[in-house]
Amino acid sequence: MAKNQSELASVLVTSRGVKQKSVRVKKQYKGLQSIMLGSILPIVLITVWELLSRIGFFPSYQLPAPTVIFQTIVGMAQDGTLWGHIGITTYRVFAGFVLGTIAAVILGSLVGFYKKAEQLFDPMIQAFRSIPSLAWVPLFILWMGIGEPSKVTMIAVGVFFPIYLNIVSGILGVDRKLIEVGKMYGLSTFQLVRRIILPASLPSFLVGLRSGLGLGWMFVVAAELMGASQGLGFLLVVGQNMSQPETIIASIILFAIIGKLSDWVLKKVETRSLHWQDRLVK
Amino acid sequence: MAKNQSELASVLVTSRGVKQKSVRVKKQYKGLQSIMLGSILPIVLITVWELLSRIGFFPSYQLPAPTVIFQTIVGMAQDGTLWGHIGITTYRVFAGFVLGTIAAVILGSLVGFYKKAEQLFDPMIQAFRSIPSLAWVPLFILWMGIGEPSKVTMIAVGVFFPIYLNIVSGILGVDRKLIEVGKMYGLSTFQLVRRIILPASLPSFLVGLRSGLGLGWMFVVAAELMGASQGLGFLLVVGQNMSQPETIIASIILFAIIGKLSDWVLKKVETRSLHWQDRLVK
Amino acid sequence: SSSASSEEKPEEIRLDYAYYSPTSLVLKNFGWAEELFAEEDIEVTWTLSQGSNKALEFLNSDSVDFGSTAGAAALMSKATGAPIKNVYIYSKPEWTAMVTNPDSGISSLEDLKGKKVAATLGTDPYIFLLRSLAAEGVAADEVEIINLQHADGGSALVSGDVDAWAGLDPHMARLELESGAELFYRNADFNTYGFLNVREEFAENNPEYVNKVIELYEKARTWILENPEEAAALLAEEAGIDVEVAKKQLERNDFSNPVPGETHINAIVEAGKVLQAGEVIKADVDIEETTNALIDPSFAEEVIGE
Amino acid sequence: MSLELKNVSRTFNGITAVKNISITAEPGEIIGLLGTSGCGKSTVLRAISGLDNDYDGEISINGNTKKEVHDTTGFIFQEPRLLPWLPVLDNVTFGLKGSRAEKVQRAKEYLESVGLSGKEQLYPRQLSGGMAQRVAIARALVTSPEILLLDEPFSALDAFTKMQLQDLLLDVWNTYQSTVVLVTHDIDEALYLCDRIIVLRGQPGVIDTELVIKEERPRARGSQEMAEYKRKILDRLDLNNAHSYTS
Amino acid sequence: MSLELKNVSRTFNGITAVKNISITAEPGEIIGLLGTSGCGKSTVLRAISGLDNDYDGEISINGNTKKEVHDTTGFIFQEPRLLPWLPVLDNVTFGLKGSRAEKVQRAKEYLESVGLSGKEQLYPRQLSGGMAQRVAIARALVTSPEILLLDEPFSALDAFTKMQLQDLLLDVWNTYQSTVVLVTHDIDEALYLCDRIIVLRGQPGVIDTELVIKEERPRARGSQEMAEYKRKILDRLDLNNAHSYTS
Ligand SMILES: Nc1ncnc2c1ncn2[C@@H]1O[C@H](COP(=O)(O)OP(=O)(O)OP(=O)(O)O)[C@@H](O)[C@H]1O
Ligand SMILES: Nc1ncnc2c1ncn2[C@@H]1O[C@H](COP(=O)(O)OP(=O)(O)OP(=O)(O)O)[C@@H](O)[C@H]1O
Ligand SMILES: [Mg+2]
Ligand SMILES: [Mg+2]
Repeated sequence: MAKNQSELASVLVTSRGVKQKSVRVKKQYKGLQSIMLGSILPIVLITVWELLSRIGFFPSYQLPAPTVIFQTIVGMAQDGTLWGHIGITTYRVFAGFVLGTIAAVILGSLVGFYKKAEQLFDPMIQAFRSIPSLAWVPLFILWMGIGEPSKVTMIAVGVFFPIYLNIVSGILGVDRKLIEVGKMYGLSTFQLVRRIILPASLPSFLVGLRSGLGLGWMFVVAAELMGASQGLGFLLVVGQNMSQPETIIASIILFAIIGKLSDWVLKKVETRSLHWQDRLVK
Repeated sequence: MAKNQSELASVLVTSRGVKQKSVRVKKQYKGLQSIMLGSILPIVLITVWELLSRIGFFPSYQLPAPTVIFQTIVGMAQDGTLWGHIGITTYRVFAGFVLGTIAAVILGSLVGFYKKAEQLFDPMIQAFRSIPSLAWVPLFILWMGIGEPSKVTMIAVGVFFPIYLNIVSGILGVDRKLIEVGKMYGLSTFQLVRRIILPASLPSFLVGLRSGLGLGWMFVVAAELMGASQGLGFLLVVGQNMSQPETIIASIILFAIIGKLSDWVLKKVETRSLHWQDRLVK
Repeated sequence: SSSASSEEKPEEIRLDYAYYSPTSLVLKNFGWAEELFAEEDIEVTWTLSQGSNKALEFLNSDSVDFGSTAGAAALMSKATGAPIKNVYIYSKPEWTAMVTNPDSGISSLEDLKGKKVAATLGTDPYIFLLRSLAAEGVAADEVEIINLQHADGGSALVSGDVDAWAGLDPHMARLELESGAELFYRNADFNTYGFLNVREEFAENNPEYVNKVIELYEKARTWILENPEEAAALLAEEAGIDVEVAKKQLERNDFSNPVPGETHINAIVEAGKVLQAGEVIKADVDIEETTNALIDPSFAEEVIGE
Repeated sequence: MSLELKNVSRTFNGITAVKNISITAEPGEIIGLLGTSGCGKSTVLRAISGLDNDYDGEISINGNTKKEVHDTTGFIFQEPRLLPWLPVLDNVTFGLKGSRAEKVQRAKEYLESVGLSGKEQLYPRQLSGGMAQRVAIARALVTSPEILLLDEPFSALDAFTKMQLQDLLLDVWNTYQSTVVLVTHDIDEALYLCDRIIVLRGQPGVIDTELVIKEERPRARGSQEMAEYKRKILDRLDLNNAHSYTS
Repeated sequence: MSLELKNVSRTFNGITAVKNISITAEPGEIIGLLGTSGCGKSTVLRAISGLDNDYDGEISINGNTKKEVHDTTGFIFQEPRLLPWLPVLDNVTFGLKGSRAEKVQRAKEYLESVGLSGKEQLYPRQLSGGMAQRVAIARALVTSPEILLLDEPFSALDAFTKMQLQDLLLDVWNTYQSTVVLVTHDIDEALYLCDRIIVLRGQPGVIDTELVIKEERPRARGSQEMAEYKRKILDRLDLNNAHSYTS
């Protein structure tokens, strides 16, 4: 099924490609323009910040200049610690993301689909949803110790809630008319979910994924309070404990960059898989 | 407009009410049943936990029994501090929620609607989205000091992102066919947003609100690290700093309860305002 | 230095209080500051510092005028250029020590080789651990240091996730009482003192008021010395901890010498060297110079006399 | 398959949409359902399909009175209801079982029959109204259902295409001897296709007239007898409209 | 308002849907657009409406050739396109300006005309297909547009209701002298309503025939002349279908 669809998609793409060479050039130009537009704000921000730091408006013990931060990051890259921090954190977020997504898909589908499951699980899940990440820390240490499992699970918890919420609401919002089509063709509940409900609620699901991933990055800090010796969250907390503003800001910047990159991947997936939507072209 | 709609709604409700007395009784019964089903899990959980504590499986200096926690909460209620904590935190979350929602609606509509706005703002916002709450703390203290504004803003930041994300995706997902109807009737862009796009993307927006509110509660801890002397997040951190497991767990429970209550309100709003959806009845 | 006092007076004086500074709790509890400054129409605001790093953030962002920290924390901040100075020692606490479970078989730092030790990086217990190891001739990389928040380190010790813990009061006191944890290595001199810091700008503009605050702190210190029982009760009440825990914590605080002096400078310089060796403080920082810039005994000397 | 409705009624929020509908269809019969807009034709079809089970009365399909969807039933809805995320071809193979190659082959045959070969890779949003409706027709017919429920299947089509598809329907019916219930507003269509025409009227809709068309198939479109039947039906419909509009 | 299309073509992803369409409509004229399914009728209508501005060629409305939506244009889409969150009444008042009371009054009049009085508070999901289509008709007519684009507006309606609404359309046209472009598959309908009938054919669709109907209004349905016209059109359509199906 999946293979087939991608086949079809590629057919579509090539047939388009042949016919629209000029369009493609235009697209490339547009892509460039879009990147340039997107860079305006960050560049302005960094420039102003650098200037203000230079004239001493931000004293360096509070907010070091971007160049200083940049040097810090470059320094870490050179002595190799940077890759360790990024690598381990990315691994944890990825693992937690996968775990959390699986849990959310299963529970979300159940709750979205069966009234009994909703009545049973939903109240509890909604209650857990507002417990801050830091609050989980002592409990997770108690239950799972300080190894990787507790860290990954912590991130999975963060990832879980937005995905769950979006799946449930996505399922509830699926047009009855389409579900009836599936029923008419004798689909089992599972098939109904896979062939109608999941694709139909895909937009909502994908937003959930993106939200969840963002929360995954946020939960890293709490996760790495649990006995980490490496990682971006570790870097942040240590920077705070040791009054090293450049470490703090460097870790923030790294969070922003990697978070943005990971989100960009999901956004690509989103654009790809929702091409069938009858959207208004902006 | 709004008034009118509620008028219509009430007409609808009363005309239904008259015709369906037996249905109403059935509904009440169903409501009760639903609450009972929803209580099963929490009750089982608490009972097991109490038992495990009693037999000493969880040592009390790590995880006190539910009864102990309950006493702690009752104690705080009696000496009056409880209401202070709950009150101030609820106020902060509420204020931050309103602020964050307003910002998200404005920016989200712009980005969802105008390609230029998307290219300009979206990359930056997506990057900020994965910065953990704790990372903001020193920056917020630096920029805004330790008064209420910084706390409320911190919560607004947390609330902002999921709402923003859901609004943007909701707007993108609005059926072109309906937007065209609006255009045909000469609606201005603003009217288009208000009369077509907002209602059409309401399901997505409401999930965003619920997600955002949840995140608001989570950000409370970071907010109340900024020089608070009251509040649930404060309680949690003090409990952790002062080795008071019962305070920690009490604050977690309070977070869960109040979070659940606030979410319940939003869920009611959701059910009310989406009654027009052609959903499959579970 | 206070003779060069300026005419203006501050509109408000922003103090912090912290559960690790019993003196500040007493001062806040009795309202002496409000009493004193009300005469001059100066408002007093209190902010809770949840830890040294928070107090420093507050000081650096001009959110408080006085902040209580551990000495080493103040040094680390000063090393990055923070405009603060230490004007008073609120206590000589022995708030940190090496802790282990009763049946762990660990009785000296030697035994830690190859074991897991929990500590919060950059805080006093961490510095204590490094200094102790150095003093006993154990290389830091022979033990596995696990970074955990103070409370979590305690839990990890009890549950056996780690073999030892560089503990901090009141967690440490509590564990001693409740799970029988043992302090197997103690050294009061490796603790870096409780520093009351002031923002340089405030000290420059309002030296008299620095003196007045020191006077207030002195009043509180004297009260504690005279009423140890009540002080323990007050600490327990304020911090929401057990009276027994509070007593143990107070017992480990030495309130006898409030004037910053040689001993403190030496202790901080020693701590600074350890931190520099551990790359926490940058190599190009001159520790002694920074320490001297940080510690300014003049105010306390003027108020208390030598 | 035989099909029997006994006193079927359906009430929405206290308002009755159809009342006491009783129909018996022999296996292989084609039943036409005519009536003014809103008189409950689609409601009856949904009840038969099993998608709606809040009706009163009894519907038995081959003696089975359970209120459930039978997977031998095909339904062409009043709207195309294509799955927007699948291209035309996958929409048509949607209900088919078996190997991919077989499914594709069968689907292509039917797409050809409805005049859409070459459009396999288009997405629903790229189709015209009539094309979408034809895809829906192909999707239902390709499964060769034993009971076929058609809700105004050809209303969005031009005269010529409509005739082609009516013949396609008869082909399928011939091959599989399906029992068909056809809702239509086109009296000529009903006369050309049906063995029996049932006219509903009023709100709530009740059965007004039942007309048996004995004519052999293939029938001539617009013959004399047909014109006679048509006049009869138009009379009934007018009466019934006048009634429902004044009420 | 006058309306003029000059060499309008529209290409989707490299495939041309309609080609070189030129039509001139006098103010107050009713133009019928006939053609097989998928030949580009809706595409032409969308181009005229201004919703689609990726066409080639020129469309001038009262001399204005800007590619934009004119708010004096009314459009009845091929699907009802009701706003699902508004009840019927609010759907009809959607395009109206003025005080709420006025709007409601006007909307109720039109709802009465399309046979839906008493259904004001229903939501779209509670409507039958034909009822939804009628709400869409009321929504467009109530704004008394100067140019009215109709895409198979009556296809989902039974014979009697259809006739009623055709007369309603003529009433509105009489009162406001709207210029009307009507896409339909019903040749009788086109003959009853239109001053001129344009038959499109092929893929890409091009103009095949133009027929001027001189008959005075009100016209008799099914008169001798009409039958003659009908035969002509059917001929053209058949030819054209045979052509498009074999290509
Ligand atoms: N958005 C689109 N993308 C690609 N192709 C399209 C799009 N819209 C229409 N087409 C193609 O243009 C052609 C004409 O479509 P159009 O909707 O105008 O037909 P139509 O004459 O209205 O047919 P019908 O009577 O079935 O409604 C069709 O072949 C269709 O596939
Ligand atoms: N879900 C629903 N809720 C409330 N009323 C409904 C619902 N579905 C249908 N109805 C009502 O039932 C009646 C019959 O609807 P139905 O769709 O069966 O009509 P129909 O005969 O198919 O008409 P059409 O020819 O216009 O499609 C209508 O008055 C409609 O308003
Ligand atoms: Mg119907
Ligand atoms: Mg069309």
